[in-house]
Amino acid sequence: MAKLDNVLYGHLWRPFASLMVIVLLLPLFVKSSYILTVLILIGIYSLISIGLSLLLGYAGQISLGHAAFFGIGAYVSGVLTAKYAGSPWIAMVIGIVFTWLVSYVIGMAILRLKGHFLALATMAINIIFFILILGLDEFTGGASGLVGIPSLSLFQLNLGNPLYFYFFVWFIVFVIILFSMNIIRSNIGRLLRSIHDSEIATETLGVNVAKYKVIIFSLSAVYASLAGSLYAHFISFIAPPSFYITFSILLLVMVMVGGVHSIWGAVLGTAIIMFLNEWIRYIGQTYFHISGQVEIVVYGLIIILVMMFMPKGLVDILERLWKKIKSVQIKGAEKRKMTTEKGA
Amino acid sequence: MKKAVKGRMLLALLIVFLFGIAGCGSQSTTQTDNKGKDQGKVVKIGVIVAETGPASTLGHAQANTVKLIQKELDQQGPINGTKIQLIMHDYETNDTKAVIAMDKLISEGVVAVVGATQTSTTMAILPKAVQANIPLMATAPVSTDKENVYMLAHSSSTIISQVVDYLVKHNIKKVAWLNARDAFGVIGLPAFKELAKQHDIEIVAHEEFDATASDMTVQLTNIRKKNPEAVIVWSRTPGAGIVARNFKSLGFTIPMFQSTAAANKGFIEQVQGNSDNIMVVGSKLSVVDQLPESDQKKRILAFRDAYVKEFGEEPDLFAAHAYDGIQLIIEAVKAGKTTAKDIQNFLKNELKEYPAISGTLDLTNPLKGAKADGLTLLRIENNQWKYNQ
Amino acid sequence: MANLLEVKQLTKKFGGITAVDRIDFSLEEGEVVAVIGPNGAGKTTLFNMISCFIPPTSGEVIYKGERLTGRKIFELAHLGISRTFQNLQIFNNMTVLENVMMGVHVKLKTNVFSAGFRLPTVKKNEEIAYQLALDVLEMVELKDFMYKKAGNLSYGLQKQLEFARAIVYHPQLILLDEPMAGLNDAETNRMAGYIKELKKKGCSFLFVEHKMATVMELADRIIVMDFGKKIAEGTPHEIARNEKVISAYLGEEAF
Amino acid sequence: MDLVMQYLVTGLTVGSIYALMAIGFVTIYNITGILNFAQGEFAMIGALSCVSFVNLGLPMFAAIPAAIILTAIIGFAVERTVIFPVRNRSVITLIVITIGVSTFIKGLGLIIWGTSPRTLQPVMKMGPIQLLGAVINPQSLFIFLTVLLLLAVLYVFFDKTFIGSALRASEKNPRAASLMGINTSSMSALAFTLAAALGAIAGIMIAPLTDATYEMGFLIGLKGFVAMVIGGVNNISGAVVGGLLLGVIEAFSGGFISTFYSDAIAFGVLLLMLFFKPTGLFSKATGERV
Amino acid sequence: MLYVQGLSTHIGKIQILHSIDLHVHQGEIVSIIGANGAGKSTLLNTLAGLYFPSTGKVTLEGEVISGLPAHKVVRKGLSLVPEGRQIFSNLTVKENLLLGMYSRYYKEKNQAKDHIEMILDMFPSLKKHIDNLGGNLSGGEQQMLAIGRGLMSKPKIILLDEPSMGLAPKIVNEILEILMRIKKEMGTMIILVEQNVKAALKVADRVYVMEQGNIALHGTPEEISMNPQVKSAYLGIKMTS
Repeated sequence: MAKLDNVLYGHLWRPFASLMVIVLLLPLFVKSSYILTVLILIGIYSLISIGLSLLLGYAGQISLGHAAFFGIGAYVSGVLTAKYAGSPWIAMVIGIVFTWLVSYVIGMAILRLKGHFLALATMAINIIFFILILGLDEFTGGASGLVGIPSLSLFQLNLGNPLYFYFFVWFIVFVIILFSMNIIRSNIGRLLRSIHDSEIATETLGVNVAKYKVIIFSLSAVYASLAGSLYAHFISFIAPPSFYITFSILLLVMVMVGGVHSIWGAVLGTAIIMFLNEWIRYIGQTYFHISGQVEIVVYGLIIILVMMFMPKGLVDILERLWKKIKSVQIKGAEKRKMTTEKGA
Repeated sequence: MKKAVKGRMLLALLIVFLFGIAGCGSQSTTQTDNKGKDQGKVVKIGVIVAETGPASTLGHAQANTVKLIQKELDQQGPINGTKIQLIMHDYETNDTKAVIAMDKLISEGVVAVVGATQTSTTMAILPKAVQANIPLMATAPVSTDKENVYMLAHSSSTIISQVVDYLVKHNIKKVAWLNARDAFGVIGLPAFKELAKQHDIEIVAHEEFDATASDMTVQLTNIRKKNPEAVIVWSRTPGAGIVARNFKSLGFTIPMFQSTAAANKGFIEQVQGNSDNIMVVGSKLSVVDQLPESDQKKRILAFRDAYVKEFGEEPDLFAAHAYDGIQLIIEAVKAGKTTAKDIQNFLKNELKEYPAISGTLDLTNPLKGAKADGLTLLRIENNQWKYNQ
Repeated sequence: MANLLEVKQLTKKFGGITAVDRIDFSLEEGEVVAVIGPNGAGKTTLFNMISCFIPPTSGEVIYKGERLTGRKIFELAHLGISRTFQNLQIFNNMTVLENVMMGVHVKLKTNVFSAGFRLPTVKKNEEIAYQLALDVLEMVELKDFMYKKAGNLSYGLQKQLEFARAIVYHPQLILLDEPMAGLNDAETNRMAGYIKELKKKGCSFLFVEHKMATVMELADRIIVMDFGKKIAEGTPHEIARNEKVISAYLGEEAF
Repeated sequence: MDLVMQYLVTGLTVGSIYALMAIGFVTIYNITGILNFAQGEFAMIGALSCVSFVNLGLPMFAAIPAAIILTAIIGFAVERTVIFPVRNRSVITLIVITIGVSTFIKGLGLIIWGTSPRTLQPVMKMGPIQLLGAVINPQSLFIFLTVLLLLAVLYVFFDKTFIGSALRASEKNPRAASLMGINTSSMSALAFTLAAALGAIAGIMIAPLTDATYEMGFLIGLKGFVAMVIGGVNNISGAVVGGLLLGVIEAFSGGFISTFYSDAIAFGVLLLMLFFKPTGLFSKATGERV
Repeated sequence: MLYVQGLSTHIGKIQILHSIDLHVHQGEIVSIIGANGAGKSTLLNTLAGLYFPSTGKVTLEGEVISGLPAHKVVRKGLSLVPEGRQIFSNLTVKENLLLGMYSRYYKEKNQAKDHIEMILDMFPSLKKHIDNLGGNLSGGEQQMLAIGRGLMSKPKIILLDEPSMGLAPKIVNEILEILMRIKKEMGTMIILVEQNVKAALKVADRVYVMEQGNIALHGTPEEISMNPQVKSAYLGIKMTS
């Protein structure tokens, strides 16, 4: 039956294993704690973008409000640990459950909307959340932020150490990828894709489309919440601006640039955008002695170009390139075979 | 054809990406190589400011200051054979980016970090500085007990005491408080509440506004209901200026006090012709020409003139904080201290007190912030700052 | 035989226009009923009301003694009713096999969590879906194409695929909206063959069609509509001789 | 009573800003079916370029049209180079691409004008006006009048001119419009040009009140968007009423509930609106007319 | 003269039209009949420039019009009255008519009024609705408006796609009479696509029968109506039974 899976969906383990190898080997080459921080953030953000990829690429629903769910996770974790000295792990679970409930209720209400209006509604939710964390300053520290969030520790292992935390975060990313892949590689994933192709036909086949949209919406919200908790414990300080619409937009861009129809695309997009940010900054500073300003222009330009010329994202092109290389290899091998045969 | 284009595009992107990783990773090494060859020892000082984003109204001048000092340093040549290099990062008013920048600075081996523009960001990067045990020269008011933090800004109570002094002197007892709902806006009120209690001043109204809002008439109307004798506003520009204009157009005649975040040229431009009752807690920097002759005046004048010459605009208090922070480290280097630990020892145990642009700094008690001697209440006359004393 | 489907006084008004006007008819178990009429006669509107796509202005639809009107679209499949579309609604970006496997949804019990954790039930469900799909693909002669993307098939094959997807879970009543439209003679005959085969197995059909030859060949009973009203009902033989029907199709003998 | 009056005046003032923005949104949405997230950026360009023109020594009456024309040209260029080639893609792609345009323009604004807020002197230099105990800023009055004037101009343009009816025809039924000989693709360019000009007017009008910065586009764009949804997405006068209503809701909730949560309340109203009447308050009342 | 030579059209990957040849002479009404899905509408849409032909050539009075986009085809003198009328429901009757002469509006602004008068004379039932919204008209009136709008561009040839669809016989009759008048008074060539076979045969000078994207038969109405194949195919009646 595993064969059936491969026939239906292609191989899972090959890309999975390659990513795993990359993640395991990277620390050998990365000596600076700065790159490590970037890699950790890529892991954390990947969690959200994987959820968004499920929501956007598979269920076809847009969200410009996931920074809010990211924030709920971060603040539940932050407040419970920093103000009430609760256990970080329990806080994380509370955050997840709370996010699930909130997003389920919100999802039921807003997922009836489509396209632009869904985008607007999710933005509104993000703004309301933002104002609430500013307003509930007794708990959240308001605009001055919440300080003193402890770092995690796991069985005596201090995850405050960036290297340990790096492995921990990426371990979670792999678990989430596996979980999401399992969903995609089942009839649930199939029905999500079918919603994308024809919502009305899916409905006539007996699928309660609305229900599945809401479930995927809250699942992606839960991923975001988990990411938020990890973020809070990693940075140890949280303030409202990190959870504003601008971050939601950034997440959307990551997913779209990477390739919205693939979970690998989400991870790839997250990594590319994060490094792109650093790279533009580096080039700007080193060669042109400018900072900040250029970044945003280049950034906008890249969004436009990718959307215009590579609407399926980078992962699509990588896949095609891979196929090309493979076909060339096969041809090459055949040629070699032929020449050796001739030689013999 | 189309495929070929896409393939090439992808190739370009891949190269870009690889260069990216390489670039980010190797920055420190290449730079040390370049500079190391001809100048011997290099000391790096990190600076984290908000050159762009909403807090750029404050961070912009700080970034300029860094550029100015670097230029001066390059002209001067090495100090005691040591070359000082300033590495500045723009965190775009984004705390996460500031943390990344902090990590980057630490991995590049800076001996101290100056920043960040905002209080909340400073709190975000503070744990990293503590962990790496390098001095953090905080240019925004922070409250912490960590000992390698040096607060260069005035604490909120130092600033607000300027206003309270005035209130006491003029026997004003009922005050309305208005602040922006951002990290800068919210830190003033707790300090004021404490001082107000001591001096029997009643806070009759408290309103807040969104930092990016375009109209504060509603808040001011709410305040008017309570008949205060003065209004204190704690906000950055442009919010600060919009409040002032709404204040004038609503016909208020009571005095309005604004914070140090309004003590800049942008604010004056905003309130042109609407500045009758406005007083701003500002640096003596803004009115240095009107000051009586003193060492302080000379110091401030030197900084201001250099800044004006370079950028054609006036520096503000936030620029001064950044300037002070970097100068302190330069002082330490001048004394031959080139490691983070030595610098801290030097500051606390040898320098002890330092006459900075923004006010005297007591380095044995570095969390107190600059003293009030650099501050004054300013008025605006003919679109110019006017020294009040 | 019992009535499987009953349509009672079904009416739909759009603005001032009555698209469907008090239609009554019933469909017995195992029966094939065709709805015909000139363009704009209200056939599609009637069809959409029966399949719960649009609510009727008045009247109701009864299925197995239960009221169908007012139900959600997805509930119909669970009751054993499936439908196809006049303008194809296949999943273009999925393979033929996946398209058909989608049709098995009502028989599966996988939820997001069992799928995520890959519990044994998921595997079992996939096998069920795969087997059912394979059977149907064999029947409609699409097995050779099962790993092809549905969007790349020819129109005729896509029609067959949509039909396969609608019948894969063994529904009792199948609603077909112009199943032969755009098909050539050979394809039409093939499709008619499938319908006959399923009828033998006890499936009931209600379909809208323009190709008279097919209708005459397949239908047990024909309902003729014009201007939203039912103008005739009867066996193909009766309908072919009905003066009203002939004039509706030819245009009134008014000039 | 004074209080109520003052809140009302403030609400209408702020609301007319939102209304100005909403008009631009509606224009593009109706003709091209795209919600242009870069609309706020047009306002930014309008305002800041106007400031620059004034600083270059141009008198106000010349600087304003110059800024509007410049912005309109940019709007046209954006439509031709970016929007037109992708017009048939999915809504999500269009959303992201207009976000990209918005980011790009914002970045250009940052490079050209820097970060500090720029002030534009009001056209009418006079003191505040007292009315029934409320204080009205003359610029607000000016904005209000501009909105009314624009409403009238756009009404005439869309309903009384030939090109206006061609625009409405291509909006309703592009296929049939092309059968009439209407080049529907040039209508889309016209819509963007027009909307950019409207955005520029909005920016120039509000700059004397709020000061112009490169970041000003986002929030007022968002509010204009909300106003449009409240008023009805396919009708300009509805959008104007929506804008005014939004302003008044904000002002009164700020005055009587909490200034802190007034934004949250405004967006809450938006959500309720979307749940219960996603077509907007006034879309039915005035039929399908633009 | 309209000449169509070897016209083929694909929609997506599916070939709908297979090398169609047909022609229309000056002052002629040509009817095209055929079953649903035979490709009649696709043919008209291709002629009007809504679809681009994959092969073949269309010339109108010597000028090549195939391959031009719809808005340019109109300028060459070919006007299509699309299936389902497609009037602008949010515009008034007058605006609808005016848009019909969009392609020549700026050149002939002064004559617009006369032109509208002329059309209204032909469709008197539109006169009283001149300032009403198109969407508020009855089906028959909408069809009249659509035809009137199509005539506003003074076309050399006008194409009508199922004008009788969903209309009562009396109205269908009226429309057919108007077509005869157009032919007589304006000399416009007409291509009429119809499901209503009798109506189509009634007014036509010549008839083409389409089947699965091909021209199956071609002849005078008399010849066509006598053809037993046609009877069985379009009336669904096997003559033997």
